[in-house]
Amino acid sequence: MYTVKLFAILAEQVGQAEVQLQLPTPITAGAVKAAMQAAFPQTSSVLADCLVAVNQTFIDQEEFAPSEVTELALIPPVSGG
Amino acid sequence: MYTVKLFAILAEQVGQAEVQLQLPTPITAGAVKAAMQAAFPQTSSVLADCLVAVNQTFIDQEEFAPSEVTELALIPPVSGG
Amino acid sequence: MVKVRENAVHYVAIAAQPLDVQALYEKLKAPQFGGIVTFVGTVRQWTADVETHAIEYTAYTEMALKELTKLATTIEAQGANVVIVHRVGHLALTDEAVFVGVAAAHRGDAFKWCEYLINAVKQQVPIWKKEFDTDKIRWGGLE
Amino acid sequence: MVKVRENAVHYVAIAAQPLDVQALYEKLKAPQFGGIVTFVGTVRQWTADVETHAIEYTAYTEMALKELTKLATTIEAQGANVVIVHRVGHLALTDEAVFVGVAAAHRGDAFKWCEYLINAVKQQVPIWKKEFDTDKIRWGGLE
Repeated sequence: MYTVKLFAILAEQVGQAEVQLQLPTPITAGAVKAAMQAAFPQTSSVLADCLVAVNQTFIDQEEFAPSEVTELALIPPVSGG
Repeated sequence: MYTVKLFAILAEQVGQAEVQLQLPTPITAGAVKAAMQAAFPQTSSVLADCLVAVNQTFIDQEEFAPSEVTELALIPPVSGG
Repeated sequence: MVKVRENAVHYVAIAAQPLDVQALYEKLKAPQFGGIVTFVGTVRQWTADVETHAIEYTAYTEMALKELTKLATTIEAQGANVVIVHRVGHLALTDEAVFVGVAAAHRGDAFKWCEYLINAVKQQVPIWKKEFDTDKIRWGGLE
Repeated sequence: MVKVRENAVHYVAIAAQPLDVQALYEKLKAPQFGGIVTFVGTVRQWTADVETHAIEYTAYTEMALKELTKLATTIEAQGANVVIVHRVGHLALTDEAVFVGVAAAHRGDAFKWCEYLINAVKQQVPIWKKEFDTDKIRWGGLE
């Protein structure tokens, strides 16, 4: 099980600032979003627009071994400024 | 005789903040500069780059009757900011 | 709580307290820089016919600091001082949400870099706004 | 001595005392404006290999105020708050020579208008600088 941090609307939809998800190896952005969607289907429409961050860096198509991952987060569309 | 205000390097070259000049009618930018050059030839090179202001407004080719002129000034190249 | 990163770059922070615009401006000044451009984003009342009365900002603080540091480093490497601070928490009308300042030798660069930075902050730094409008609550970035 | 014109436009002035950046910034804030861009020009030490240690600014004050008012009015008519203040007198390194601030609904306009205004101030407002450089005295605009 991996801890995945949630923020903003995503955290509100789930009612938690982080969730535990089962993830396949290697870990990819697609795998994180798919696991989130399966566990919390109410986040589905927001998830479509989310990015994934591994170790506080946005990832795109990269693959990660479990040993490389110390922090996972789902990032809803940002709106600072 | 007309009072003409001087500023910056022009005032330093003459050692005065204003001068009295005899001007023809109508009053034009060219006439002010020509009269200044005749009276204070040491200002010649700076005068070439000066503008003339009538009543605190830059003038170009306009002509003014004496009754229209309440304030005359020679404006060296500006360098604020 | 103010989280700050001040090693490589001049000053970036995520701040829970009101921004001190004067103090942030002072950090930018230096004898080698003649032009200082700052952008401050404040909470605006009207967006078309939607009336806002408050905004709550949240951040993924550690990652936001990393992203701000990357942005500031890129510009400072070109010869500038950069200060970027973003508020989190509950903001009222006209409260400062973000301060982006660039000091450079020449003003053209300072304008260009400051505008680049605020655009980049809005596009890639994990900070979110929850807008309390008269008609309903809106999450920024979603509509 | 501070000469001020504050009727039609928000605030323009020729100031003999140091600029209070915080106070000038505060004049720009308003609920309808979400983006505030300010430019501050400070006395810079180096221009290529010329070292400056002080600048003396003088102005044709009444005409400078008229020109500043014209500039500010043009931009305020497009929907903005404008503040422009220029120092006169003897300035040391890093002292503020000019403050130009624009508050607008959207940041793109605020950046564009602020840069337009400082360029216009430098081109058409009767203010002069006498630069005290290490090698000699230079009058701005003449070399």
